[in-house]
Amino acid sequence: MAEKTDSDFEPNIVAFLCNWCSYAGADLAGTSRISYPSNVRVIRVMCSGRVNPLFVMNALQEGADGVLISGCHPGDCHYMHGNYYARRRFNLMRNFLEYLGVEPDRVRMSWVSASEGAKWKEVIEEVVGGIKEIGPMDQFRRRHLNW
Amino acid sequence: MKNPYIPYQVNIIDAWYEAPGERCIKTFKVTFADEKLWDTWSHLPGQCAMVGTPGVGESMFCISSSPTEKGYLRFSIMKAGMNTSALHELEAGDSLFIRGPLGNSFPVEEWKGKNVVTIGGGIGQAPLRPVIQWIRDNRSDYGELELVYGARTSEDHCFKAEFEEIGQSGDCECHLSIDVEEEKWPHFVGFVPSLLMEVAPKPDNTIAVTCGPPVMINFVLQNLEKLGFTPEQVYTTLENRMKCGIGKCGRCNVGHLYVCKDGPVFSYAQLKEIPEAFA
Amino acid sequence: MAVKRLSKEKVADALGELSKFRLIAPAKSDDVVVFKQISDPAEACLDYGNSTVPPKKFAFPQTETLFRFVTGSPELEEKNVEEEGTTIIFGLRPCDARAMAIVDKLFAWDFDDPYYLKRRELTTLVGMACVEPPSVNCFCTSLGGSPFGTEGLDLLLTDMGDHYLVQALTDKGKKLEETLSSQLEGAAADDEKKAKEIAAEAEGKIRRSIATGGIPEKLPGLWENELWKKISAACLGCGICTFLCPTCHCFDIQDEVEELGEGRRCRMWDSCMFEEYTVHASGHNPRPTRKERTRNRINHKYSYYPDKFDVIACVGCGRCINLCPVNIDILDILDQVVDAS
Amino acid sequence: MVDLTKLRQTAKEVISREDVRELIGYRPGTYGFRARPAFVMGLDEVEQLMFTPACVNNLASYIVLEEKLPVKRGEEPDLRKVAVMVKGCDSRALVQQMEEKAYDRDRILVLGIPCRGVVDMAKVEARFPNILELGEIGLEGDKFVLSFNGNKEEVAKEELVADKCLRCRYPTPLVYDQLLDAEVERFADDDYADIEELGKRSAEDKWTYWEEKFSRCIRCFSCRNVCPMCYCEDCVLGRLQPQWMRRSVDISENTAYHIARAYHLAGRCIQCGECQRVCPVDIPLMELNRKFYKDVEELYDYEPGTNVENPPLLSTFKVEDREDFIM
Repeated sequence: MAEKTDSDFEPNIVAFLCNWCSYAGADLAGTSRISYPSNVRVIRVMCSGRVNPLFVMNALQEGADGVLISGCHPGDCHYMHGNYYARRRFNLMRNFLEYLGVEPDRVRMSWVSASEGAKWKEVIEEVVGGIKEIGPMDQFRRRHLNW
Repeated sequence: MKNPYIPYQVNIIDAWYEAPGERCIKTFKVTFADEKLWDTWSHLPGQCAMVGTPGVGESMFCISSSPTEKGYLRFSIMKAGMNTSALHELEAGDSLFIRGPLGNSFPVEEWKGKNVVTIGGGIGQAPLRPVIQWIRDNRSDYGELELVYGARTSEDHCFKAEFEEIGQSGDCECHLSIDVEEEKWPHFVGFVPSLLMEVAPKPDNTIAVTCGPPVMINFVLQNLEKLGFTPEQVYTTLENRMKCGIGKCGRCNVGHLYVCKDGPVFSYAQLKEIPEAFA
Repeated sequence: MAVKRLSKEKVADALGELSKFRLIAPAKSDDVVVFKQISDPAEACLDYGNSTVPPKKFAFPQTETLFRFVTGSPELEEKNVEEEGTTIIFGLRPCDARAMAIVDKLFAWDFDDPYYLKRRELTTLVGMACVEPPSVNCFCTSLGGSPFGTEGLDLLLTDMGDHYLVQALTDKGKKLEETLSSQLEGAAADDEKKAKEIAAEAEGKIRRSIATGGIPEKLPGLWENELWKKISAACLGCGICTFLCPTCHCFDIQDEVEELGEGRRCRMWDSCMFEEYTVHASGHNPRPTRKERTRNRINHKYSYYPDKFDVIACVGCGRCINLCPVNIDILDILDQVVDAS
Repeated sequence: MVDLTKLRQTAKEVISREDVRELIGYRPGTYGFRARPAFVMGLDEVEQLMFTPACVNNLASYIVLEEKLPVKRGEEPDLRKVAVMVKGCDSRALVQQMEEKAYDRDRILVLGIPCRGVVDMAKVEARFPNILELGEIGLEGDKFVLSFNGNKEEVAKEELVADKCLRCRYPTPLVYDQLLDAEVERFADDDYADIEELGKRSAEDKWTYWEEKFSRCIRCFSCRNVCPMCYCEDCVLGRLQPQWMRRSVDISENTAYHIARAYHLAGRCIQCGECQRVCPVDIPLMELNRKFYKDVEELYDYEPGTNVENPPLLSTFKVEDREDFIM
C-alpha cells in the first residue's frame, strides 16, 4: 500500500513509563540534551506492572500507531516484581494482537533504567523507525467522523 | 414537528447548594438561551425535563418551579451518578441543555376547592415545591394548604429559607422534622411518617401528595390510610432510570405504565394495582 | 391489483436495477445469513430460511447518531436521515415485516420518533413468502400472522418454482413494480390461484402454536407466581432473545466525545435482560435479578404492549427459541402461563 | 453411557441430604434433540434428570452466576451445598474457579460424568432439520444413535461431535465427589493446526479474516455470560466510568470487546467451548481462546483448570520467563 510507506508519515506513539526507572531515564535523556524523535507521548505510571492491557487496546483505538511500555530491568523493580508481571502480560498481548492481524511491533516493551538516557534514545528511534515502516494503525481505530 | 431528542440550551442565572455532603443537592435557576422559546414553553406542576450536557449525558429531573414563577425554571439536583456530578460543576453563567416538558402533571385543576397536604422527605420536596408555589399563587382557588417535610438533619433540609418565608406568610402551615435530635431544633424530631401522624390532617375534601425515599413513601401511604385517606386522594411521583423520556426506550416502565410518559405523577389508586411500582 | 411474474433468470437483473437505490438483501457472511447492503446481485442469497439478526436494524440501526456537538458550543447538528436515501429491503420474511408494522405504533406514539419514522418512510419492504417454514419453531399463525402475510409489506414475492409471483400491496409497492417494468411480465391466469394453494399448504406446515387468547389478561395476575423463578433459573442474562427479536425496540442513549471536544449523542440497542438496563444512579435496581427481568420481557410483549397498542409484540418468528443458549422457549413459557393458576 | 437409573438414584440421595440445597443437572429440552439445564430442589423433580450427548451446557457457569440478594434482616444466609453435574471439560471450570478462590470446595458437591463427546447441536439440526418431537441421542462405540419419530439413525461420531471434543484432553472430570460412570481415557488432543495456519498468514489477511467475524458481532454478551470464568460482579466492559468499550456497536468497539474478553481469559479458559456454541452469529471465539491457550502452554508451561493448587497464571511469574521480545 502506497500510503502506508509515505515518508512523511509521523506516527503517534504512546509510551507508558514507570516512574522509577524509565521515566527517569527519559528525563536524563532530556537533561543530557540527547535528541530523539518527538513522536512519543509519555504517560507516567508508577510501575510497568500498572499498565493494563486495556490501556494498550484503548490507545490503539484512539489513534496511537504504536504503544511502548517501559519499566525497570528485571530485579530492579521498585515494587519488587511489577515488571515481571508486566512481562508476562505483554508477551501474551503482543502475540495475540499479531494473531488478529495487528503488527506485533506496534506494541513494544523495553527495560530502561534511570541511568540509560542513551538507551532511551535508541529505543525510541527503533520504535519510531519500526512503526514508520509498518504505517498508520488502521485496523480497529475509532472512525471518529461516522454519523 | 420538532425533533424530541434535540435539547434546548438554557443559561444558568443562579445556582446554589441546598444541602451539603457526599450526596449534596444543588439548585439551578435557568432561562432559555433563545428567549423566544418562552412563548411556546408551558408546563404544569409535576412535569419533568431531561437535563444534561452533551458529552456527558442527560437524566430526568422534575421542574421544581411552578409555571406561575415567570422567567426562569428551577431544578434541584442531588449528586448521585456521572451526569449529576458533571451538573454540580456548573455555576451561574454556564449553560446546560434541557428537553421537555415531559410526562404528566399533578391534576391541580381538579384539586380546586380542596385542601392539600404535601408530605416530603429529603430531595423528594423538589416535585412538591411547584405544587405549593402554584397553590400560593392561586391561593383563593384552594382550601387549606399544609406542608409536612423532613430530612435527616437540619443541614439536609432543602428550601430552608423558603419554608421560613412560607411559614410566616400565613399561606400554609409548615411542619418540619429531622431524624435525630439536634441542639436548638425547635421542631419535630423523628421520621416523616411519625410527623404525619402527629399533624394528623383530616381526610375530608383533602388531597395528600407525597414524595421521598421509597421506605418513607411506604410508611406514609400506610399512615395516610390509617388517617382515613382513600387511595384516590393520595398522589405520588415515581422515578426510574430513563433515557428517552418520551416512552420509546422502554426501561422506565412499572407494569404497563411508562414513568416518563404516563407518569411521573400517579394516584395511589393507580399504583396499588401495580406490584412493581414500589420495587 | 394485477399480479406480475418475475422469472428466476431475471432476478439478478431486477436486483441490479434496484441497486441504484440502497438495496438491502439477505447475504451470507460465512454460513450466517445476514441482511446487508449489496451492490452486486451475486451477493444476494435468496435460498435461505431467515436471517439470524432481523432486518429491523435498517429501520432501527443497532447504533445511530441522534446529533453531533462540539462541547461548549450551543450548536447541535441533527442527523439527517434523508441522506440515507430510498432503501429497498428485498426478501424479508412476512413476520419481520409485520414486526415493523407493530413497532411503528410505538415510535409514532404521541411523540413521533423522527429518525425511525423518516427511515420507514424511505423504505420499501419487498417480502418473500415462506413456502417452507424457515424454522421448526415458527409460530406466526398463532399471532395473527401467516407465512404469506402481507401486513407491513409493500410487495410480496412468492416462489412458484421457476418464477416468483409479484404482488404489489401499496403505492410504494406499485412504484417499485414500475421501476422493474422491464423485468416483470404478466402473470398466468391461474398463478394467483396456485399461490393461494401454496399459501394454504404453507400455513399447514407451521407446526408450533399457542392459543394467545386470554394471555394478556391473565399475565398481571401471575405476578407473584413461582413460574417466573423456574423459567429464569437457567437464564444467563444475555441479550440474544431481545437483540434477535424483530419487535424488541429498547434502546440506550450515550454520548461519545472525541478528540477536540467533538462528539455525538447516539442511541444503541439495549436489552431488558441486562442488569445495567434499569439500575439507578444510586445503585438501586428495581429489577434486581433475572427473574424480574424475564417476567418483564414476557409481560412487555404479551401484556403491556397489547394493553397500549392492541397488539401482542411478538410475531412468532422463533428466533429466540432457536438461538437461546439454554433452550428457554417462549412457547413453553406461555404454556406455563396458560396452565398456571 | 451413564446409566439413567444410577444417575437418578444418586440424584435422589444427593438431594435428600440436608446439606444440599439444589442439584443442577440436565433434562430434556422443549423440542427436537435439545437438552436444557435442570434445577432440582425436590425428590419429585429427579425423574426428569438425564445425561446424553445432547447435554452440551456447561453447568459450572451456574455456580458463579447465582444472584445473591442481600439477606433480609432476621434471615440466615443459605449456606447449603449446590450439587452440580459436570463433564470432563466442565469440571475444569470448577477447578479453575476454585484455583481463583471464587468459592470453597465444600460449597459444592460434584457429580462427575466421564464423557466421550457431546454433539454440536447445529450439526445435528442441519443433518436432521425440522424435528419438533422430542428425540434422543445416544453414543454407541463410535456412532451417535439418534431416535426420533419412531426412527433410529446411526451417524459416525466425527460427523456430529462438537469440535471441542475432538481436542478434549480431559474426558474424565478432574474434580468430583462421585463419578457416575467408568473413567474415560484421554482419546484426543489439540494440535492447534488451524491456529498455526492462521498465525502464518500476513497481517492483512489475518485482519480481513477477523474483521468480517467481528463486524457481525451484535454484542449480546452471550459469550461473556455463558462463560464459567466470566464471573466478575461488575464487568469491566459494562462500566461507563472508566469506559473501556463504548456501547456503540462498530468494528472498533467490537474488536475492543473481543480483545478484552479473550485477554481476560488468558490462562483461565478451560476450553469448554460454550462461548462459540452460543454465539448467534457464529464468531469462532475458540480460535481466540485457543491462541492464548497454546501460547500459555508453550511460553509458561501452564494449563488452566487442571490443579486447584496452581497459582493463577497472570498473578505469578518466573524470573526466567522469556523476554526475547523486550528491547
